[in-house]
Amino acid sequence: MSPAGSPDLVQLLTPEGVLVEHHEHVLALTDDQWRSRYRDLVLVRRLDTEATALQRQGELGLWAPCLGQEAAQVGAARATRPTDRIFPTYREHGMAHVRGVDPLALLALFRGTTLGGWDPAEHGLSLYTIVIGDQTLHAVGYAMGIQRDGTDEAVLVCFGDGASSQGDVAEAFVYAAVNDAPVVFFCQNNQWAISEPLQRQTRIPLYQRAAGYGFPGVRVDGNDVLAVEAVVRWALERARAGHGPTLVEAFTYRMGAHTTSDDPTRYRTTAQGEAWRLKDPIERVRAHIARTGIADDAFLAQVGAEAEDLAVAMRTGCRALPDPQPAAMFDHVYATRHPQVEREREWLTAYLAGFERAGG
Amino acid sequence: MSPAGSPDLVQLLTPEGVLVEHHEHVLALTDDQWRSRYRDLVLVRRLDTEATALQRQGELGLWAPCLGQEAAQVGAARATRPTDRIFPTYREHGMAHVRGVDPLALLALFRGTTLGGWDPAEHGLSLYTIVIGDQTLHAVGYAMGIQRDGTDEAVLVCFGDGASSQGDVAEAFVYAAVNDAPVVFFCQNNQWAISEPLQRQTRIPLYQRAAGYGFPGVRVDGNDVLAVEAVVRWALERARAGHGPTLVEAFTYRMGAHTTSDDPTRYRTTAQGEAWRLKDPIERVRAHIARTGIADDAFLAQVGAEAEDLAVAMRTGCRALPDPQPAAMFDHVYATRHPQVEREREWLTAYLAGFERAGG
Amino acid sequence: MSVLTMARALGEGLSAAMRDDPRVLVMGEDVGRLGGVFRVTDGLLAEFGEDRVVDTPLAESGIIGTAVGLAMRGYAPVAEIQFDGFVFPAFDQITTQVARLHLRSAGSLQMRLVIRLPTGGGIGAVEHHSESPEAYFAHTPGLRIVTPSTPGDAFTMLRQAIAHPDPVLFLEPKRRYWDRGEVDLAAPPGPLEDLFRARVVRRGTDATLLCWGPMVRTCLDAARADTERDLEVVDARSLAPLDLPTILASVRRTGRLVVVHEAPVVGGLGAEIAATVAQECYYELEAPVLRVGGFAVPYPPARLEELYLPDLDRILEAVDRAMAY
Amino acid sequence: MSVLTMARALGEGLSAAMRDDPRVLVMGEDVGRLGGVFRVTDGLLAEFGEDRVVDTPLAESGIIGTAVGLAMRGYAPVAEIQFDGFVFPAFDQITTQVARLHLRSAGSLQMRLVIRLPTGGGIGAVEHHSESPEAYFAHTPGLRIVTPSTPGDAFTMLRQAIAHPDPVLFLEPKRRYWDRGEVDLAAPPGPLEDLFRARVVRRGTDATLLCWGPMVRTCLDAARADTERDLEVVDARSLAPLDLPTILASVRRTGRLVVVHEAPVVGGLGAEIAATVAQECYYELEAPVLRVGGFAVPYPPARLEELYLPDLDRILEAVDRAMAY
Ligand SMILES: Cc1ncc(C[n+]2csc(CCOP(=O)(O)OP(=O)(O)O)c2C)c(N)n1
Ligand SMILES: Cc1ncc(C[n+]2csc(CCOP(=O)(O)OP(=O)(O)O)c2C)c(N)n1
Ligand SMILES: [Mg+2]
Ligand SMILES: [Mg+2]
Repeated sequence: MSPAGSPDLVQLLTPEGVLVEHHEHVLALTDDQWRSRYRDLVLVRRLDTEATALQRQGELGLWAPCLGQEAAQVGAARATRPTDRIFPTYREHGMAHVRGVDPLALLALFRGTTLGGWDPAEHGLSLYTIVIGDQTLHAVGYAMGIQRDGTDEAVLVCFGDGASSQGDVAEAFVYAAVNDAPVVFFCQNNQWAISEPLQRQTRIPLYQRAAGYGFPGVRVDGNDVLAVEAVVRWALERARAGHGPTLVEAFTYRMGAHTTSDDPTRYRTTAQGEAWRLKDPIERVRAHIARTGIADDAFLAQVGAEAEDLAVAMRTGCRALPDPQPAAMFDHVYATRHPQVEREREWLTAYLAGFERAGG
Repeated sequence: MSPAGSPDLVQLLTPEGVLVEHHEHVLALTDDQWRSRYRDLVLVRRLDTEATALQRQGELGLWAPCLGQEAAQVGAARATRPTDRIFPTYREHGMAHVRGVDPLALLALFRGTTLGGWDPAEHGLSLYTIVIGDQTLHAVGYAMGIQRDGTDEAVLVCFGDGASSQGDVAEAFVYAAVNDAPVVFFCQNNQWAISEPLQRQTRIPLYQRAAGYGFPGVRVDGNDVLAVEAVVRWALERARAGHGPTLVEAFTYRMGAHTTSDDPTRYRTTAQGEAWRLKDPIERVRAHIARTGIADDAFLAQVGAEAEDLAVAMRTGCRALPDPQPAAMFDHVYATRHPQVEREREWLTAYLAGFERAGG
Repeated sequence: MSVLTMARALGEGLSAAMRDDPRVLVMGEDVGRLGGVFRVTDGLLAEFGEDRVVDTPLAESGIIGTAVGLAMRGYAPVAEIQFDGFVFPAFDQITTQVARLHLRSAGSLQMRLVIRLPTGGGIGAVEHHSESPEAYFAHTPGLRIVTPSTPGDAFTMLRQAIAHPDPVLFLEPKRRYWDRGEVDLAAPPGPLEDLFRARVVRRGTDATLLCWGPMVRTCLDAARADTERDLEVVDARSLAPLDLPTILASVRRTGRLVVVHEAPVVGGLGAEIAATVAQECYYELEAPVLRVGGFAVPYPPARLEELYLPDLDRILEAVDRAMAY
Repeated sequence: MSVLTMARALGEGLSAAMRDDPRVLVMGEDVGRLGGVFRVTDGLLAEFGEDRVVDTPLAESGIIGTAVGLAMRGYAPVAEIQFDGFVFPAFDQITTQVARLHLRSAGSLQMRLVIRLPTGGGIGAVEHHSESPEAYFAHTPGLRIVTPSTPGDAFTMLRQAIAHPDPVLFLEPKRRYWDRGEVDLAAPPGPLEDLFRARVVRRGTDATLLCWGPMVRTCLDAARADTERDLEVVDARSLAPLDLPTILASVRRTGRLVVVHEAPVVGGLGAEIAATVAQECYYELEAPVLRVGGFAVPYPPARLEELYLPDLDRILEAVDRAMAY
């Protein structure tokens, strides 16, 4: 697989924080935008490490860290318009942040107090989808709806390198291609599907998969927030212009464990992680904005403080998350009355009341 | 879609029966082989038209004609070694012929007296598979078995243009590619999936799908038995040599209805069929072997007579096909004793005996 | 009143629903140009155009998965799976997504989606074209499942299913597609709750035959053929939820129940009905609930299907047994 | 005798089977290098190498579909699906191919294939990691389904399942993976018919609790906790086929049956058992067969799972009801 820096990889900001030109993809951010991206990245990382810590403390059942993938997620989400719909996997905390989802909603999901957590329409962000690949078809269907509505919205759908092997993802490619659906397939190739390296899923770079379906595929440095934003923006514009789907492969690395249940020392070397640490998505932005004077120490400190506040709010909020009411499991299974659900709800309510009477 | 004659199509024998050269694919047949291919094609067509007639006469529940696809099927099957395993769809009567399956076994399947009809190991031909795409994964798994056995066998698996959209087929590509499995994916693109034209399944020529998975794809004139045999032979040798899968797209046309239940006048013009009739797979071979003196009139007449004998045998044999015994539905559901099956078998036997007693 | 085949009644139901509501789309393999392999969607493409009548790629998970996305966007897709035996590639999308997105989103995502599935045997077909997979779906919370037995019900129930905010699996008894019956094309769809009501289609006193879809006609024939017993026939119509009040009331009247379906008896929906009735009517039942259905083997080759499927004799044999208690 | 966790006992069962028979392969996501997310396959890659311990691409239909091809070639693949909720993408391959190829080929194709599936809840997981889909498969003729409840059974039953010529769905009660128990690693697998025998794990006289997998321990605990009634507990072990002789004999002894499983009661395997027992023990039953199981809603978020899953109280409440007849 081609390493970062190779010719088929779009990079606009080097790991050292130096802007470089690309013959095709260009994006100039304003100073405000640079500061905003930096802030996004720092907050997302803090959110993620705090959630990992909360899991360690027993407050969450599980957490799927996005450590190392912040630039891919922030860049792609910032490339969208608020009216564009994003379909995440289960690891796009960076996108949830950009789309204004309360971190507590993410915590609630991984704590096990909800199966969802937010209103997709309110945030333009679908719910996390755990069955690998399923959301890619939803995204294409949603995009087909956009076509019928005749608006200029577009769809961004996330999946992983492992997910690229799922039949549903291939079917999503087919449906998107033949319908010219306004959708961007955003693959975060973080090199691993739990313990399986990319080589278990493909012989060739993943972005080339798109060629088999007749639409463009681009590999972008997934640790380069600028390049990701540039390429995804371009792909979204193609979609809006009626040219149909694009595959964007964000070449990145899962710096953490697959989830907090995972032990990566069983299957990968620390050397690989060390190499990737040098390509950290936040460091290069910090270097760039510090060196160019876009940000001063006060700004950096202020973002740091904001991140700490976020962490505190998460800690407090998480511990205070209420368990759902017992009967809540019967809510919303159907949109309308359902006798079986009512019978069981009544039974459980009466049954639990029996204990209270017995106990009280 | 590129028409026959375009540069990305491998053709070795023109519709006019003229041999042409290809820069990459070469195959010289002996005179015996030419006569054998001609005989195959004629017998397969006769088999197919006779089965269609038998369905019209009410002897079969259904028939899926291979009319127009004889060269694709005969060429591909003749490219295999007897030890190679072929995985068909439900339309590869030409391959069944080459592999020595009794036509009555095919009739039995479509008459509804069996769910299978032959022993896959005996003929090196898997059973017909009706759920679109499923067999592609079986083929890859079988090829993985060959790898483990360390033999030089290879696998040929058939699917259609419509099937190319199925998730299972994409997964088969993935599994074959990452395992370098010795398998040739043989897609008969007959331009239609029942009523849906190729454009409902793909934006680009189907052979290009392979590029997305990192293995070669070749489009061959599916009505040219020589070119098909040449390309499939080459692909099988690649497989044997450890280079893994190849996709061969046989560009052809379903001259008949999808099945005898179908009415193609509802969805396609006769003009398209007329154009393809000029590319008939048998005519060009007849022209070639007649003009070059490989075959004389006596040979052609003898093959014609053999075809008529086959038709007669099919007619007689079909009508004589016995209905299965009632209790046969319980046979082979499991390889070993199963109490539920035994209970129901006993019940049905006793129940039916009751009628006999009552009636007799 | 018009006299229509069930296939035509379904087609009329679809076009009525599409006329009533521009969000309704029809999608599936061969539903457009061809009008469906059973011609149910015949004429829809001409009337509503390609945006609303979609010939999809040949991929069932894709049909259902994109239908989910369209539903998320506020459309009301009616997705056809061509035959019962081809619903399984879409099983994941149906069970983990269609059935759960309303719940997962705490009601913020609408999953107004109908899956039309021709089911059942008796048409002399090859493998995978004669199956009755209702029990799989009835064990999948979040879905509703209905099935008509007459052209009139087909027309009305399909419109109600399309109008319903929950995902509905709509099973079409394919061997009854050519049955004719009266259809009131001018009637409004009526209250949606009616979709989930069973119907006593024949009154009787000695035993109840509970059935649905293709078996309703068979059970009615059996009841009429039985000159010794007075059999009640109940058309379940809704398989999830079951209309227990109607079913239990019938059993309480007759004291005996025979459930008839085409799917294998073992693990079939008849088991759920028998288990529930045995509990609810413990004191009223005069015989155990008996089940008549397919054997616990894969659907046999066509030449054996008449023996596999419940028929008059098999049904009445079970009634004999029930009466013998 | 060694004392092992169930997870380890399963691992030992796998390596014993692989040592016994070079045709046995293990395949699935993360089964190699990682040793499986539950470490069941830990050590196998080192011992048997990459040809026999295959880390597959992330595609379940592909896992089962290629396993079918390997079985056709004479191998005996043991395919792992990582979690219950991810078996559905493979549903088509399992129901239309695995379950039928022996039949379709009139016995000429061997379908010696085991599908290992960790099932059930109680581990505080996110969605799709706590399901009990056994009823879907029990309604699919051609499959055999077994599930152990102890490390000892896990070791033996897995070896028997692998040795068996039919395809076997092997359900592993994941919340019991860490339970310890005695395992005789030196014992031969024993007769394959034993795989399909239920076992009376506690004798009792007042009522029978029938359960399997994760619920066996729960039922035993309930029986022990019940100081008023003398409860018999039967571990079904085989869900397809059911060991009816053992089950019916128990019910005939006690006169009362409560079936306990984690899957939703509606349409669950308990329905089949209740329907059959109600018919077979019509004169012996002193109360209707009662069922305790999950509610007819998708598995709830982890913080509600204790309420969703049957526990001692829910089981004994059902016993109360059964005794009240
Ligand atoms: C259909 C399905 N199979 C298996 C799993 C279990 N699983 C969860 S994440 C994962 C690996 C995913 O890898 P990738 O797509 O690369 O995404 P990443 O986790 O690296 O972000 C697996 C196998 C699942 N969630 N869904
Ligand atoms: C999974 C599945 N879906 C639908 C069908 C119904 N069906 C049978 S053949 C067919 C079209 C197949 O087209 P193609 O793959 O091009 O093969 P061809 O029939 O043209 O040889 C369809 C939709 C099926 N058999 N299996
Ligand atoms: Mg990954
Ligand atoms: Mg075709």
